[in-house]
This record gives sequence, C-alpha cells and structure tokens, in this order.
Amino acid sequence: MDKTLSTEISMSEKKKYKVFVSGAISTQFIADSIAKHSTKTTIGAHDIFLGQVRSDVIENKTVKAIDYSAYEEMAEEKFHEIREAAFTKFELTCMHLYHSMGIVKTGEICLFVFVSAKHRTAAFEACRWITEEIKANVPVFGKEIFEDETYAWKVNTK
Amino acid sequence: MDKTLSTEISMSEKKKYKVFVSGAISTQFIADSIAKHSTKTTIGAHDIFLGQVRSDVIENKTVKAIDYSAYEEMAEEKFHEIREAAFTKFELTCMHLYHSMGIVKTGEICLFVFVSAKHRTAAFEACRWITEEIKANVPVFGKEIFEDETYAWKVNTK
Amino acid sequence: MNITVRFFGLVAEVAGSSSAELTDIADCNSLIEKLNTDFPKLNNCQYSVAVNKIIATENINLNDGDEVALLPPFAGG
Amino acid sequence: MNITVRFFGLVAEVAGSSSAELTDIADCNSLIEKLNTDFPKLNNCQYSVAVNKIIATENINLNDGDEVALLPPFAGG
Repeated sequence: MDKTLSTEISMSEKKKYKVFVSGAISTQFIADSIAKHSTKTTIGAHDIFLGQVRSDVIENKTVKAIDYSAYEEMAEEKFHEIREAAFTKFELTCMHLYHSMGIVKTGEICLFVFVSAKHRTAAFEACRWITEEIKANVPVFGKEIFEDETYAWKVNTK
Repeated sequence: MDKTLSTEISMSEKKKYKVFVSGAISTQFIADSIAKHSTKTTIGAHDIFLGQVRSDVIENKTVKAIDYSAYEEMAEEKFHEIREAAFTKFELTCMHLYHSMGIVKTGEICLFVFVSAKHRTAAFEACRWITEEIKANVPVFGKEIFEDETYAWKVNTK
Repeated sequence: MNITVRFFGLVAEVAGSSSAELTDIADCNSLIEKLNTDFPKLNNCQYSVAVNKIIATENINLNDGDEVALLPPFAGG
Repeated sequence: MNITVRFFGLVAEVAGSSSAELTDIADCNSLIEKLNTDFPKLNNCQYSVAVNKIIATENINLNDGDEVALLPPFAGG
C-alpha cells in the first residue's frame, strides 16, 4: 500500500513542470536547452522569448535589480494551465518555460519561453500567446531595487 | 590620400553586415550572442527565431541535410534592406541575422534571427516580420539531401 | 470554520505580514471588510482576490479550510 | 553590349552551368527567348528574373554590363 501510494505521488509530482529557477537564467542554460532539441528532427522552427531586466529610471533613480516573488502554488498551476492550453491551441512539438525567483540584476534574463514546432507560424503564435498569458495571469511580483537600495513594486506594461 | 581612401572603404564595408556563416549555427554562438546584450540595459525583451533542418520524408526518402547556396551579392543587399526597414518599422534596440551556407544536417540550426527591444510587442512583431521577409525575398536555395545521397530542391512553406 | 489569508508583494508589505488566520467569515466581501479593519492601510491598496488559487471575479461564499490570497498587480517576465 | 547571366540552384543544374555571357540582347523577354534556345530544358523551369539584383516584375530593357539572374524558388531559413 505504502509503495503504491508513493509511486502515485511521485507521478503526479512529475507532471507538474518546474518553472521557477533561483536567480537569473544563464545563457549557457539557454544554449543547452536549444542543443537538446537537435535530436528532435521533426522540428523546423523554434521561437524563444527572453525577458531581460531593464535599468529603468524612475523618479531619477536607476533600477539595479528586480527581486521576484510569487504565490508559487498558484503560479505553478497557472503555468500548467498555460502549457496545456498552448498544446491544444497550437501545433507544437515541445515547450519549455522558466521564470526567475529572487534577485535578477539588470541585463540578466528573468523569463525564458521556448516553443518548438514543425512550422514557424505555430511557433511564433504560441510563443507570443504564452508570454502574454504569463504576464497577465501568473501571480509573480517584482520589487525594483534602485542603486540607492530603495525600491518600488513593478507593474507590467507592454 | 591613400589613407583617407582606405578608411572610407573600410567604413563602407563595415556597414554591410555579414549574414552568411559556413555550415550550422552552433548553440554556443547563440548563447554568446545573447550574453553580449547583458550590457545593453535598456533592453527588456528579446525574441529569437531559429530555423532547424527537419528530417522530412519525401517520397519515402528521409532528408539528412540541406546544402544551402545563394545569390550572395543580392542576398546580402536584401538582408541589408530588411534590417533597415525593420529599424524603421519597429522600435528596436538591436538586431542580428545569421543564415547558413553549405551543408546543415537535420537537427542543426540554419537561421538565427535575433531582435531586442525595450518592450516585447516590438520584439515579437519585428522578429516575425523579419523572418517572413527573409523567407520570401532573400535568394537562398536549398538542396535537400536524402539518406541515399539523392537530393531534391526545397521550396518554402509556412 | 477557518480561513487562511495570504498576502503577497506590496500587499504583504502594507499588511506587515504574509498571512492571517480568520474564523467565521461568510464570504469574500465580509473577509475584505474584516481585513480593512484589521489592516487599515489595505484600503489604499490595489489587489485582486484568489480563492483556492482561482481569481474571484464576484463575491464568493467561503468554506472551512479555504485559502484566500490578496494579489497586487502581476509583474512576471 | 554584354550581359552576364547567372544561374542558381535547380536552374543552374538544368542549364548545366552557373553563368553565361550574352551580347546584343535588347530586353528581358529577348534574353529569356535566347536562353530557352541555348538551354532548352529551361522551358520547364520555374524561376524569377533579377536584373542587377532587383526582381523584374515586367519586361526591362537591358544595358551593357547588366547582370541578369535566374532564381528558382527561395528556400531560406
């Protein structure tokens, strides 16, 4: 009984794709993710969106980093819903989503949306749709930290 | 006089962006390209399109590589026009285009369109527009080489 | 019945806490009213309400064990 | 006057050559006619014509030194 139960739990946990990563997303990680797709030879098109932290100037103060936090349980559910919906809406071969938690400095990558398809139209449409969904519906919060160590809470624009 | 002339030539050559690369585009090259933008802290969004060679099956024969050739002088002019037009049409921070020449095996990357902007809408729209322009207007030709060493000339679809 | 309330981002900062436990609250509207009394600064805060991880677009009856989250504007990506 | 003709991809294969030099050709239509005589298999080929690297959408008069390219369907990316 115990064994069956633990197997079930581990399978259901496996289904939930881990999206949040600690700190910035490295370009090496991105390269490795792309390289892994060279064996998937039905893929003809990848579209990748990367969010990078800007050194915005707000009331004369320059952003030096964003400290991300989230309602993680809800966010993971939302990411899962977005994944499932995207696979239904678009003809995709695969999809990978990563979002930073914690401190990401200006110039570093905080969001990595990676969509692969046989043809480019599906890849383009899905990547954009997914990114907009993430921005609109995933409960992630960002504290913009200025060079003088003060901060302000970020609100998304387009 | 000689010195002035040679400076002028080198400046005009510099203007013409080199797009064609020999063989596949490596994921390491892509990673390095992304990493170079960490100092450009006005960028908030990157959109990257990658074309990957598919192992399509045509009349029971499987593609193992594409051998790319081009009317290179015209292609470089077209790439230049597309670049200039994209900077006019969209609010971009920067743009990099690379296309393979010669043999690219299935699973390898043959096109790398890299667009960066302050905001995501410009990045998404520009990346898609540029990719469609390249497919439609740049004189690149592809010979699909099958596993049995026979081949067929490729025609683009969406 | 017990309701867990969770605060995030600016809301957590304004509330001075990341969570609260409330009892005997019939619905979302009563919950907000109670929170505005307990944490007066929340009155000036912009947030959406999620009940059991689903955004509530209207008043919702609450049950024992429900988790209600007060979510400031999202800033992902 | 001299015109350089360049063949690419399938067209080069069909012509069995990557270029040709022609003299005394008034315009694109005459050039195509001449090429169809010199390389009969070109008749069955689909291509567009570029004069000095610009796609010709109508008949164009040719001048000494012009470069005309016969371009099969593009397959970039």
